[in-house]
Amino acid sequence: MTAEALDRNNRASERKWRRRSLWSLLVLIPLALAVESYDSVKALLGNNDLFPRRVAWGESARFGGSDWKLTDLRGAFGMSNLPPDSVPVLADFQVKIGDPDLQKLWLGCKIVLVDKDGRRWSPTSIVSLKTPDNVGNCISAIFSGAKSGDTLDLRETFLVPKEATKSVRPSVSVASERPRFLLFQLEKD
Amino acid sequence: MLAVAVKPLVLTLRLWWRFWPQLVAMVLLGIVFGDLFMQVAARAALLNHMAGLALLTLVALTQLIVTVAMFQTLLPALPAVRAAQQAAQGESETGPAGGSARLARMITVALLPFFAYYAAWGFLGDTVRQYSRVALDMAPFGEGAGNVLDVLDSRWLIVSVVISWLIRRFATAMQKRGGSRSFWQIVVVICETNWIFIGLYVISRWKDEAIAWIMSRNIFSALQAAADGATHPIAGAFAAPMVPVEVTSVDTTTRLVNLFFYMLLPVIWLVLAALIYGYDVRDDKELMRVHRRVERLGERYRAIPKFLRDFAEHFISGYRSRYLPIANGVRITLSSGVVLIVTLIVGYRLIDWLAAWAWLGMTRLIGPHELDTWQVLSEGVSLLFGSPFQDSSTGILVEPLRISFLAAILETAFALPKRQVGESGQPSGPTSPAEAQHA
Amino acid sequence: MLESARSRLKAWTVAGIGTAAAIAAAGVLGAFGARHEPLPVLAPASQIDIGEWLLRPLKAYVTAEKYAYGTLLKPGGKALVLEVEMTNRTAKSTKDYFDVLQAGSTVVDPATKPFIVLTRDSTMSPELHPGMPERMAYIWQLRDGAAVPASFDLTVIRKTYKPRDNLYGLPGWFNPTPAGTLTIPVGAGPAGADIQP
Amino acid sequence: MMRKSANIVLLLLAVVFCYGLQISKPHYGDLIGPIPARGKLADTVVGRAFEVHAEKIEFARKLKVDQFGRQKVLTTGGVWAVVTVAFAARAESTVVSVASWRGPTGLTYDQTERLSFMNGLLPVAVDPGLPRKARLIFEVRPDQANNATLLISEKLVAALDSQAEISLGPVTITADGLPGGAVDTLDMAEPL
Repeated sequence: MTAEALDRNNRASERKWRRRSLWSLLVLIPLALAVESYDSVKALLGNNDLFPRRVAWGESARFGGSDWKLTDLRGAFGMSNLPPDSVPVLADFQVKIGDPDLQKLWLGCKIVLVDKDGRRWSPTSIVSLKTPDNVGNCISAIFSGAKSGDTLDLRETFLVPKEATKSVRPSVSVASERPRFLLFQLEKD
Repeated sequence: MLAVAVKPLVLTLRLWWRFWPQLVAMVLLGIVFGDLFMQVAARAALLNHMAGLALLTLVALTQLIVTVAMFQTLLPALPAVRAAQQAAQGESETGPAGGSARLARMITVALLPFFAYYAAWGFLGDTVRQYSRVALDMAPFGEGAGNVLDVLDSRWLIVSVVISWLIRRFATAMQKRGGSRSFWQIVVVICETNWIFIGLYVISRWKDEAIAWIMSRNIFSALQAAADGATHPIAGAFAAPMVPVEVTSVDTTTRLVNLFFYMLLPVIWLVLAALIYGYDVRDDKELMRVHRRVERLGERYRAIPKFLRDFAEHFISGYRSRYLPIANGVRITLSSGVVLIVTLIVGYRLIDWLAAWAWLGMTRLIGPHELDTWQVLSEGVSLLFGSPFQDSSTGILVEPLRISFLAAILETAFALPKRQVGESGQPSGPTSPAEAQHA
Repeated sequence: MLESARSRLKAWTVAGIGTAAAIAAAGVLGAFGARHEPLPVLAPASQIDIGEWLLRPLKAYVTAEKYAYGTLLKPGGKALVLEVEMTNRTAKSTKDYFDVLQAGSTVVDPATKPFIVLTRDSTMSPELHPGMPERMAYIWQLRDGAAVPASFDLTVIRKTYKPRDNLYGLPGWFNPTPAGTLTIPVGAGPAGADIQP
Repeated sequence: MMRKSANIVLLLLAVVFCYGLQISKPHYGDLIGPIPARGKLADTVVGRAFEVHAEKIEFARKLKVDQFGRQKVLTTGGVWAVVTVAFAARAESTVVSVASWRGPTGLTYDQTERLSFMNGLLPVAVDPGLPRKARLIFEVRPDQANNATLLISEKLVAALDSQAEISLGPVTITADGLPGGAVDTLDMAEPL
């Protein structure tokens, strides 16, 4: 084999490898990204409420091993000592316990109000309205020791600007179901 | 003078343009396999710290194979380096081996010495840091279980070394018997890297202790006090503006030492590149030629009874193969002139600096997000510019450039006319790249 | 063949001896490293520079009151109070002072942590701010039935600043090591005068 | 000879240049640090999760506070700096919990922990559409009052999240070493 032929050979094989590498990038770049970000994507999906599941008014939905139903959503007008143009909003739920392992299934339980623009309100600590003794909230329910078949009444209180009261809808999420969450619809929807 | 500085830069870009798909693909392969092995090692460490450390060898090995392979890919475009390589090997091994087979051979041949050298310079520390972080993340509550490196202080390490020695023994026996040779060759390489990895890491820890002991002997304190006195005059009264102690507590000596190593690292990498190109790794002919006196020393050395030489070899060979390339590397670089060394140091550090700023720039471009979101985004940025921890960073935009730059510097050093004059003892050196390829 | 075996045996023997010597040398080095140098004895009436903090011991006394600087003490017990002027020398507010002073084990159970209080308004362990000296009280519960000592020993611990730690590369103060010891006289009570330099 | 000295000059230049690169290279802490949203006093600074608007700064030697129904006067080794701010959440309810005062030379003073019993201090929960006022209270050295920057973030580790950076502008220092306009006692019982 002459030196020239050898050189030509090398050139050809280099071009071949260059072409192969270029094609392989199409696979390797997504693969590397997937391998590297697997844990982070898992954490992102496990910590955030991304995909809503709409629940029509009056219906109940299986979520975190129990059946959730929105019973009431109303404003508590006429309170003093509040920031101007704000309204306390009460959300009442009735939950029929299915799987009683709430400490695992309801971990990270979060009830928020979502309006038409996607703004989210967490429960407030500014307003404290008196609630009946048998009504708890999401976190206290976890430690209530409720058994399968029990029905729990839950209430959360929010503080919402007046302009948003028309469009807010309650949503429920727990760590065991994320990134999916429940979005309850009202009677008028 | 300026041409010497510009030539490697132009060559870097040319190399990069010619080979970027291959280089990027290799970096990506390294990332994928390195990450998988790292996960395996960290998970194993949760069960047994020793097993984790042994599996960590695979991570280090992956990084090294990728580096070696990248350098080897560039070889066809480095005529002066190839000429030197072939001159060193003699005419015996110029067979027209196919691309992949040649690559495989080069890797196994170049890997061990390169690995030893890489480890000896403490680059494995980066791998160990990554490993500690991954294991710490995985450990349930960060207590005790997180400190996966406690095994380094344990005597069980010897067991690990013995086991890998036994496996290696078995593998060489199998290899001789003729069963699938390349497979056993890989087993041997893994066992040997395991030794080097564990052995050198332990030694480096001992060495650190020894150095800390020496440094604590007040040898430097007089010098340091003088230097500090010059830079920070005695603090004034309380009313004077306060200079935080973070600024004043890092003394001048430390700063100088840090700067020295900061500037030395590119040179080390150049030597590593030279090592990979097989430039007289275990051959001290070149070095012996440096000086008549050294040569006489070499002759006298050969006159020593064999068993004594065996013994000396036993202890020294490790150091010789470690320091000989340094000596040679320093010789190559020094003889190639200050301009080229400065180009190397500044260029290497500039790539590194630009990568860090590019990372920062990307964060500003993408803007603020919740931590969970940024966690995902940062993986993408890291893929481009390397890990934000800046240890053995392997971004697909940075690493190919770095390797091309080192290869270009080496090529320029070998192609310098000065060097060819220096070797006039041999049949005159290659005069044109084309000839060099055909030699 | 035999010749080579013999020379190999010799080489191994010598290598073995060499290894033993190396290990011995490393052991000696290690022993030197671990050798306890006597800690410097610091003067109580001085500014003590431990990197993060500048300390100036002011006074020490034993109290049997129910409260010392707003902290409730164990009923019936006594507490050793050490008042110190502390200056944060770093660039950031910090409360990294919990392990800075360690009282000798003759008077205080080393397992008990002191309460650390800002004397100005009895705030329990607040952050101290850069370049602003504050008077702090370290309050140790004395051992049950312990006599009031005439003086007590104190070990001062310092840390070293690292611009980048080994794991993540973040700045911080690491490696607590004893910087020195000092003996502080125990005064009559809270009204006693400060130690004068 | 010429060549040698030229080489030495080149090497020295390289050393200086490398030192510059070494100290100006951003490291992990900088890369994952907070992303600043800058503004001035009285601007509305818009971050990712919240908006903040610094209304005024007051300096005082002492603070008069109400602790569990009892009047208390708090002194300090430096000077009290009280910044009145208004927060508003953007898309989601959030809690703003960290504020610090960065002096002109980079010394950073966290919000004081001596008034934790008082209302209207951080952490403050804010809801979308419902702006809320708060006080940020610092103890600073008087020489750190001039041209200071206020740093406000939701969490202590604001990794790659926005951090409001409000430059507070020049403050004259009077002959007695206090910031101009400093009062002797500031009453915290006054409504926001």
